[in-house]
Amino acid sequence: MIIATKKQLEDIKEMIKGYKKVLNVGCGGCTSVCLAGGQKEIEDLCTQLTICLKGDQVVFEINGFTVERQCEPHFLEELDEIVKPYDALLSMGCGAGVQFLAERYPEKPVFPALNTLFLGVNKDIGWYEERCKSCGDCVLGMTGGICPNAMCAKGLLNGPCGGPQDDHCEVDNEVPCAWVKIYERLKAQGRLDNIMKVCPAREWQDQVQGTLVLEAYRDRYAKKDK
Amino acid sequence: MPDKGSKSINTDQVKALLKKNRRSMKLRLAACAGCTLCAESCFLFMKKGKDPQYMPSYKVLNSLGKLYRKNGKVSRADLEKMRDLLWKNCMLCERCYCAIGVDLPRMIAFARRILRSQGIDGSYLHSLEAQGSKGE
Amino acid sequence: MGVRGMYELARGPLLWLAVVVFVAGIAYRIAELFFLTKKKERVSWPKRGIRTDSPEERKLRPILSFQHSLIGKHPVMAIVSGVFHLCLFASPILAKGHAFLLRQSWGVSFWSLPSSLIDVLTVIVLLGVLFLFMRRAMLPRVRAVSSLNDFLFLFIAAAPYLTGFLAYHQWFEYRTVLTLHMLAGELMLIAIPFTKLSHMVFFFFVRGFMGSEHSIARGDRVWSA
Amino acid sequence: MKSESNLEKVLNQGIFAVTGELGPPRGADANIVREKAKHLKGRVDAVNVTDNQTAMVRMASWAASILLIQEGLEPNYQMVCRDRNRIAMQSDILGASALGIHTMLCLSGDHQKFGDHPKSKKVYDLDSIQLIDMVRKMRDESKFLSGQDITQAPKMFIGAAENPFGQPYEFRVHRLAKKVAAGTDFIQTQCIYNMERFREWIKQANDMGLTDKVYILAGITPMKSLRMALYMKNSVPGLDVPDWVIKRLEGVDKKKQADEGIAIACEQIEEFKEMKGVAGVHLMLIEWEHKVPEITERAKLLPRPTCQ
Repeated sequence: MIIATKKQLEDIKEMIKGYKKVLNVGCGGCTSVCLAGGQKEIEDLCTQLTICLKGDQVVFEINGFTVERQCEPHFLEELDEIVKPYDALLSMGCGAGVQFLAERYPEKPVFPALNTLFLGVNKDIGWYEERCKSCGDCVLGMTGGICPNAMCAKGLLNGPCGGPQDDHCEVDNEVPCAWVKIYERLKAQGRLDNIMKVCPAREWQDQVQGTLVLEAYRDRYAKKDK
Repeated sequence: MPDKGSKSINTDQVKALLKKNRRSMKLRLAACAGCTLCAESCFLFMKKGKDPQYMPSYKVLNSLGKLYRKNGKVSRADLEKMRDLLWKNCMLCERCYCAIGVDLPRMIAFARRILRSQGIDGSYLHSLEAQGSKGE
Repeated sequence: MGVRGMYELARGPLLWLAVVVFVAGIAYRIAELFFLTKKKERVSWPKRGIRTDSPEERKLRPILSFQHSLIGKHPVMAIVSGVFHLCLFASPILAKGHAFLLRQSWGVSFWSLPSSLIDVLTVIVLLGVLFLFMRRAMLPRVRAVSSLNDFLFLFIAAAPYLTGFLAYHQWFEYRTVLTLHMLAGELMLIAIPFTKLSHMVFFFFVRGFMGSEHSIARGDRVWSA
Repeated sequence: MKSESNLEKVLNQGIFAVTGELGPPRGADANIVREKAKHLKGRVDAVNVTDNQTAMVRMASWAASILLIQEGLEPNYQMVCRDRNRIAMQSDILGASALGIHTMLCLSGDHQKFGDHPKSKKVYDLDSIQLIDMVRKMRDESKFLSGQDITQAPKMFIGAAENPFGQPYEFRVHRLAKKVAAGTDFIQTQCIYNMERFREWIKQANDMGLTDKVYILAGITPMKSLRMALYMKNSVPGLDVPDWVIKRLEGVDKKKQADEGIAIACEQIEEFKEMKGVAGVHLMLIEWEHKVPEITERAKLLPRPTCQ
């Protein structure tokens, strides 16, 4: 799941200052699940901004609307009519959602209310941890299901650096060393051979904007080009 | 393995699954006072014109509740009705609020699991989307 | 068996039965809840990831908490339900008649409120039931999740208070009404642990002990099943 | 000979090698490098020039290396993976070779979090082992990492670091094996204090036949004071300072602690001279360069050979 968290209220205020009528768009997908951009957070932010920005002399109106997912066109369709009277949009989706909104309504300024942090897991209520860098070339099979790219501060592929202290990362003694964990798991599974060979330099897949068209749908979009 | 093509419902399998979490699920079902205070916490309820069919408690009582009430003796048509409640009417964002503390998402997830065991799942939504339906 | 026989039965063995079933039933439910849940493994919170709110956000927090609360979301329902549940507990526990019986039977003295006040509380309970009944009958969304049972439980909850009210005012034949009152109360006590009324136990346990977005207390338990 | 490296010649002749270390300044003053170089000249076979150590911005290590060449010293040009991608690394290696640098050390590098720009973007396009592999490929196959031809291959004597005290212990010798397989010619170890653990590690390396393929230089950093020893013990990641070191420093007067630290280092060097699998020592005296003459003298490492 994509993990995001709300920007500081001051930053959001700064962005939308001067707009009279703002629509705050929530997302029922990942940002709802991580308690950052669901209906409840939409209501909260609307309340906060109304209190902070609305004054005796200042006209300010903000309304909330939560869509199923901001990253799918057919869920945004519903907004087409709704957004019309608004001067600006605030999005409580992840970075992808913000951009998809901005793309759909190019004449409207769209502002992010969240900082998108990482691809992670729900460790416990209100506690999330990164697990994946979406590098496009998964090595988890080799590393016993522990990602050296996401979990090792240096993203090393050939074993730990010189620094693990008490099995923890030299960068942060609260973080377990990914490579100590990889070593221990592979050892327990009898698969240490995996990391005994030199792992060659990776061919990074994430230097340009990622695009994926499935084989089965290729013809469909090829035709459109002509 | 769930057999997608078959029309008959494997009642024994459904019963076995129901039995798995019987105590905690029945306790939750019993605790639900039917107060409907959970309704507004569901954003789908709010945006679908406050249609009761989107109320978290409605979705739970008419899927998992029904399965327990009938002790698993349900028809495929019953399950298909539940399918809409469990997949079309719920995104499983796990944000529903219950005044009494019933954890509704867990119950929906469990009901989904039972339906999946009978080869019924949310994949039909994709074909609805492909046909241009907005999932209304 | 006449009214007198019924009265003796209700006053004696049935009362015992109801109290035992109630206490045992509640104990069973609590035990069950402990059995179905387990203590969360204690893990220290990772300092590195903590998101701190700005002072301005902190200042607005009470307003948001109010907004999230039941009273902010459903003021009428919250107040009615709150007052109703309070009176529901208070009136039987603090009724003078009950205290008298308690002293007479077991020699235990217990606080009590003036009868006229208890009378008011009872009326509030009855009005609350009426409100809940109307809500269940009239509001489509509540009707959508209501069955005959829900109305029945409303009746079970109302009956002891209605009969108590009648008995206190000595309308109708006193001994019959009193007998009915005792039977109704016993029925309710027995019903609480095993029916929808078990939300009494569930509410306190889950909102207090279980960790979730909506837990009232810290919540250091999780469901194990 | 793989390169024109002085260090390679010394090691190939079976002479117990000595390398030193020099940290470039946080400024553009070449004289600082020249001053430090004076202490090292004639006392070591090569001088490691650190690459923005602890992620603090310093004069480029290749530039400081050139200054050392001008002073008649052989630089061991350090390169870390933190700041450069494979394009920059390969171009720097070509440039270094063109300017007469023949020895280099391939490292992962300290994380930028420790330095003065903790929020800079990390690169780590390659890790240290992949870097070794790349330099070897450039030298031996005359090919870039991409597989394309190099017009003139950089002739580098390739070094790497290893920490026998890092976790997981059992993996350390295998990591050494990976570095050897990747093509490293010599290894400089992390500062050694726990001799017991080091003996065990070097025995494993001997048993696996690794010491036949790679020269291992044992890392030495004498303690300047008790405070430094405690700091190294408690706060520096990946260091193993046993209690006996602390005890010995505690046992002497505060003014004599530096002397005692050097005494400990000399005892260690004496042992390394006899230890199978150890080809030399690497003296890491960061900001204590002026003590190099004293230590090399006391440890009877002088004079250094002049190899042709």
